[in-house]
Amino acid sequence: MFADYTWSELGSIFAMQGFAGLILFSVFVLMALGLAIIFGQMGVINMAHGEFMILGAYVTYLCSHIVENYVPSLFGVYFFGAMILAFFASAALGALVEWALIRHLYKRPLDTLLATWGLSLMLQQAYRSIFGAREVGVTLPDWLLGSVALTDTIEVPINGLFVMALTLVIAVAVYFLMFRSRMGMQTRAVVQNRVMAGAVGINTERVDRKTFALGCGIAGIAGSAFTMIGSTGPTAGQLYIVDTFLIVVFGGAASLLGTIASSFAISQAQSTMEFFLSGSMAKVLTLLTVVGILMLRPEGLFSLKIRR
Amino acid sequence: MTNNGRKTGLGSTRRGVILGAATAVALTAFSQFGVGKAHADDANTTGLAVTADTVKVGILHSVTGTMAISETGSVQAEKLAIEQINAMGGVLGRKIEFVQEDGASDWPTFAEKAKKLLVQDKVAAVFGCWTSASRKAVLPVFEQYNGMLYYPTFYEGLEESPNVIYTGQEATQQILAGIDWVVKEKGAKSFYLLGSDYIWPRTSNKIARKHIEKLGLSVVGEEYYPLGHTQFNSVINKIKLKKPDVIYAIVVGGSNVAFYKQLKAAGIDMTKEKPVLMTISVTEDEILGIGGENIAGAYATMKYFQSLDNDNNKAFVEAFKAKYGDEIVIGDVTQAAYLGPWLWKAAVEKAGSFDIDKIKAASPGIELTTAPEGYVKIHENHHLWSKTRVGHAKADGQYEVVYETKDLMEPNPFPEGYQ
Amino acid sequence: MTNGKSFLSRQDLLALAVLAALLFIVLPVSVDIFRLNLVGKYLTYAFVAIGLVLCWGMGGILSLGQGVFFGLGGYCMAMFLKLEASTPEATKIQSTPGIPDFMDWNQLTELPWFWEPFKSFGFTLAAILILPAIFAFIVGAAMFKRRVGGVYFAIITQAIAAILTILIIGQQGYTGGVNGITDLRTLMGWDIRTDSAKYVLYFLNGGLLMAVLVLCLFVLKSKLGRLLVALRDKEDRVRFSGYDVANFKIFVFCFAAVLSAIGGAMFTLQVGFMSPSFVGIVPSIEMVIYCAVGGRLSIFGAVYGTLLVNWAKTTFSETFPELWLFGLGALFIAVVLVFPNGLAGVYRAQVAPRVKKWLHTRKSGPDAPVQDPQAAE
Amino acid sequence: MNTLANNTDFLLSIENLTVSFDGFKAVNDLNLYVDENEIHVIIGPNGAGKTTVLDLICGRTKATDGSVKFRNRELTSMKEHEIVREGVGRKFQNPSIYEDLTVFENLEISFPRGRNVFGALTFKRDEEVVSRVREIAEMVFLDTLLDMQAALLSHGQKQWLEIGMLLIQDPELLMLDEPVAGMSVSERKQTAKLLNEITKGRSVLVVEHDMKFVEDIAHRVTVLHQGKILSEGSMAKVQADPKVIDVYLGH
Repeated sequence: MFADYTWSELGSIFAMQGFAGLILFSVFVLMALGLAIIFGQMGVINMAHGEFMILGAYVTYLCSHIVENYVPSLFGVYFFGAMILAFFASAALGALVEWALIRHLYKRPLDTLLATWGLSLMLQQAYRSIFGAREVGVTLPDWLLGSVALTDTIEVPINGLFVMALTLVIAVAVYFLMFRSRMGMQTRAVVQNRVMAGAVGINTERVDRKTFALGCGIAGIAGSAFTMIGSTGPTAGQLYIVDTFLIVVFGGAASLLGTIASSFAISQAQSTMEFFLSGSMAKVLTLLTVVGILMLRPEGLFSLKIRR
Repeated sequence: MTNNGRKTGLGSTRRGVILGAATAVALTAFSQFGVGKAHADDANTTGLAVTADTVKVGILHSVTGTMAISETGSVQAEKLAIEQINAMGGVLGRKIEFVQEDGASDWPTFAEKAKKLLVQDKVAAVFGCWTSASRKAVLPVFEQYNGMLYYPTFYEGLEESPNVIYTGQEATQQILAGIDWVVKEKGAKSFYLLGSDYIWPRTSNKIARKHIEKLGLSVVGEEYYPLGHTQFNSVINKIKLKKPDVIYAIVVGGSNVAFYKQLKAAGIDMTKEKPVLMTISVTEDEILGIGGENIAGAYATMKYFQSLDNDNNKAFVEAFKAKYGDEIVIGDVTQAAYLGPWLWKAAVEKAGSFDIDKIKAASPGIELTTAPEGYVKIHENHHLWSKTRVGHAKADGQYEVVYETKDLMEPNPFPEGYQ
Repeated sequence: MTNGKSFLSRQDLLALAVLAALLFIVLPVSVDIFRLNLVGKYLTYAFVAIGLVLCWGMGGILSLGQGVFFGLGGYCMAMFLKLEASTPEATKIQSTPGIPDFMDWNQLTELPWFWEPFKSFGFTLAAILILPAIFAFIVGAAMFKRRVGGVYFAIITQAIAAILTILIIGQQGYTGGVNGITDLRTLMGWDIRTDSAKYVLYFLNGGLLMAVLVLCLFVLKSKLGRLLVALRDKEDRVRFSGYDVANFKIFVFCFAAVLSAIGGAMFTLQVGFMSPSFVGIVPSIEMVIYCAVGGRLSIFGAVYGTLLVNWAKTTFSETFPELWLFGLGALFIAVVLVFPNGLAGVYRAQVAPRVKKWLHTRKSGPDAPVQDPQAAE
Repeated sequence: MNTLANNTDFLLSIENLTVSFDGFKAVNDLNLYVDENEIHVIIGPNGAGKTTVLDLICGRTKATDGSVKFRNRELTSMKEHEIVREGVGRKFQNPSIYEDLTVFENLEISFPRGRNVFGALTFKRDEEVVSRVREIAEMVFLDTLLDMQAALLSHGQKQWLEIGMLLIQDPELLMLDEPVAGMSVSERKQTAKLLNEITKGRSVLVVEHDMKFVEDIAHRVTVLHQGKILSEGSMAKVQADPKVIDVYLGH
């Protein structure tokens, strides 16, 4: 397949393919981080995760509309504001859902799956009723479109770089929140021993709500960012759900680092296979490999040996 | 559908509706005064829901589920056509009443609802379905209960049923002229075929490949991605590696949006001379989701564009916007759906009857001079003769028509040499 | 349930009689063949829901991939029917007559090897029962021997459903792709599209369902049934009572898979086609909800739950398509939050005490009562 | 290996047993022997590794190193149910019974017959089963409660039921993790009596905190501290051991 190309051409293609893999990696991390917190840390199987992402996307869409029509001068930078709004919108909805639904179900993880699936159906219909069944187009500022030419032959999409940067920022922020802040400490305390955490004066209900909201908020940011590369429609959230769960499970549900590692492994596998095989088969093979490895090593890539 | 089904379908009797016939006749026998009105019992010998003043038809599309996005336009067009026909005095002096059912993007539901429309509502015709899968699911129902389906979507062909009028183009009509055009006008030598992974893109690309190879040109890549796939960076790199003259893309649904956004972001500039992006799956409807700026410069081949410059179309667009708002856009399928009720009306009037078998017999040869796309005619094989056009996407979400075939393209659902 | 007596208690017999009366007398008399065919279609989902009661309700193993087995059964049956419909005479306009039409469109010039055996009806019937069992055994053995359970199992089975859907759609030359295998006509020369055939199939389906219910009652009333309950509660205790826990889980998962496959095969026969849209994630989760609505611990509840949800779906989606999804979503949430035991729970709390009283006052035996209790266990 | 390695006099011999969790050695190079018909009690402060030792014997935790031999058969490579079938029964710290089943069914499930899938399907509740269940129920003071749902039992009764579920398997080695935790004084006495009774013909390995109770039942006591044996011998001997006093009373 490469016989007709010069080394420099091949070099640049592989460089670009490397970038494609990295972009996919960033997309996966963005998708999965929120769920890693909600599912991995709290044990809630949030099937509505995709719908929280799409909420972020719709918020971005609304922002783009409003800014375009009323304050066009700010159009170049609205995206940052939209992402922050998306975070808070999804987080607020998350907190509401936690209060109304999830907090009753912490002891029945499989039931959270059913309840959140129901929630996802309702959210989809809500989006359809509010925004219409058609996909909406989010207008982006020009500087986000197009690509940077690194050399004559290597071009890197700007939105890809943006997603990569965003992922880095969010991953670092999550690290500090979960491992270097009081809130993170409380969260981990509640996760490990709810009763004890309550006994030492942690308001476990508030911690639960905040943690769930944080996970949803990150989903919102992810959704906002994905308006750059994907579609925004009532059912678009469904596209992400299987991949996202597999990433988190593959990484070892309880480990945030595992989620990042598994994002990396799966994204590289998928992007390499996509390059050498046809699209559908690449997807099937990637999923099969992941499922196969999970069958052999159910605890995922990263797991703690715990004394029972 | 196999050939056998077609043959037997023609002769089959209307099982399950005979009972209703007597009632319908009795009901209508009392009211036969209108001058020039065909007698109800003449016009309808098979117990359809036809009275002296009304005739019932069905609309069967997905209003909910993933396909609702695509099918909304068709429902709107069909309702508009019915409204206009009624305003003109109806069909054989009868006002059209419609029963709308939701296929809910679920194929057995389509079959179930089709059966309900035929058996319970006894509709005289059904305008509906969008995906091939839903059509395949309802087809046996229409053949068994001898109903009439007007199907609006451009599709892969390989089917021909006496109970269906295909108002959209089949694959060869849509594809061949476009490829000829891009070869002639853009000097294209090499093609990269890409599609969502299901029957329509695969069959269409197969036809495209055969045609390209017949012309002595080369296909440098062919790939399919699962429906709903959103990551196209790898295939875009492959395209860059192969440097085709034409990217021939039949990506649908949510994948569409992702594909064009990522294509643009990867620095493939469709407004430049090469590569040319040619698609048969992006109508004005889809551009709404993709964003005009992301697809500007691409070429689409289909039979209808909203911007088509003729009086029929101007009136159609105006009426459509008057009914559904200025923001609305009209795509190829929407226009084809609009033809359905008109073609049915013409067939009924030609047959002088609502009888399904008479309509089937009368349909071939029916012409429509008032179609927004221009003149169309029903072929022996129940598809439409129609022109194929090439549109050039603009940033405002509309296509500029840059080419149209001189003659009507003959529908050829079982193309020799392309299978 | 004790030694010597039948494993069917009076309660069970009553529940069976009520269901039989509903399926074989009330419904056929009161609705036309069109609606009856719909009921038949819904009942095929009930096979899956019953399997889920055993697997999930009793055994605590939630599979989100039951659509896979439903699809396997359905596709096996569809392959047989399609081959029968694709006689050389019926397909003589094809480039290769005698193979299914979609293969011809995909340039296949001969029947793929794995289609060959499906020319035999005996093989097809065996395949419907054995293929899903083998597949479930492989998945189950891999997971349960390594003690993958609960959430992980749910997610992995879901991924399997996704993989299989992509595969079926992608391999359209061999599977019919997204359109599925359509236009099925006859079963051993018997036209399955006629109204009379639909009646026969409906009763066959109902009869199979009753047989499956009796079989399930047998399993549940055996020590294995009690073991499943024990397993769900204290898996370690069962293990430390000398049982190889994985084997029991594998068994019940395979059993549920076979039930689903029977449902799938009956679906194909009654609906006349099979497509990947019954294999994927969404149908699989919907089947779980049928089971949950019926009450995850009651096999009769599963049947009524399936009928109720589908009836509601058909009725409400006709009149309020917009509201329907809200309603379905709310139903999921309500079942989890308010009625974790579903219809069966409501029945047990409200109706069962009265029925018990009635049974005690009337020693004459379990005649089918005229009223239609929501669920029974 | 020392000379004890092939000693067949002991029912259970644990040698050089080590397990580490991410570097932390919960049990460190442990040697422990249980005689036939002996009630052997393991005591020690929290985190000494007592429960872990039981876990290692019954296969719930896999050893990093060392051996556990039961009647000279190596247990470390066996699966849990195989170990049980060898004749080792284990009671958990919190009563582990099937709450949704009746007392009778709880005992019946533990009856050692029909332990594979087919056997369970064809299992018949015959005379032998019923009489054995009644016999055991009487032993653990539950003979009047056979039809009660297990969830409704008192805490002490649940502990007894679990002991009964082990007894019906007739194990040669019975391991009990804090059998009297949460019991009333009278229940404790009954339990002590029960243990003395059931030890006829079998050995019992007990983990316990309650010193009074240990004194009542123990033939031999092992004091565990930080995964190692601190002291071993009769109750009186270990109570007098200054190392033990230091661990329990010091800082």
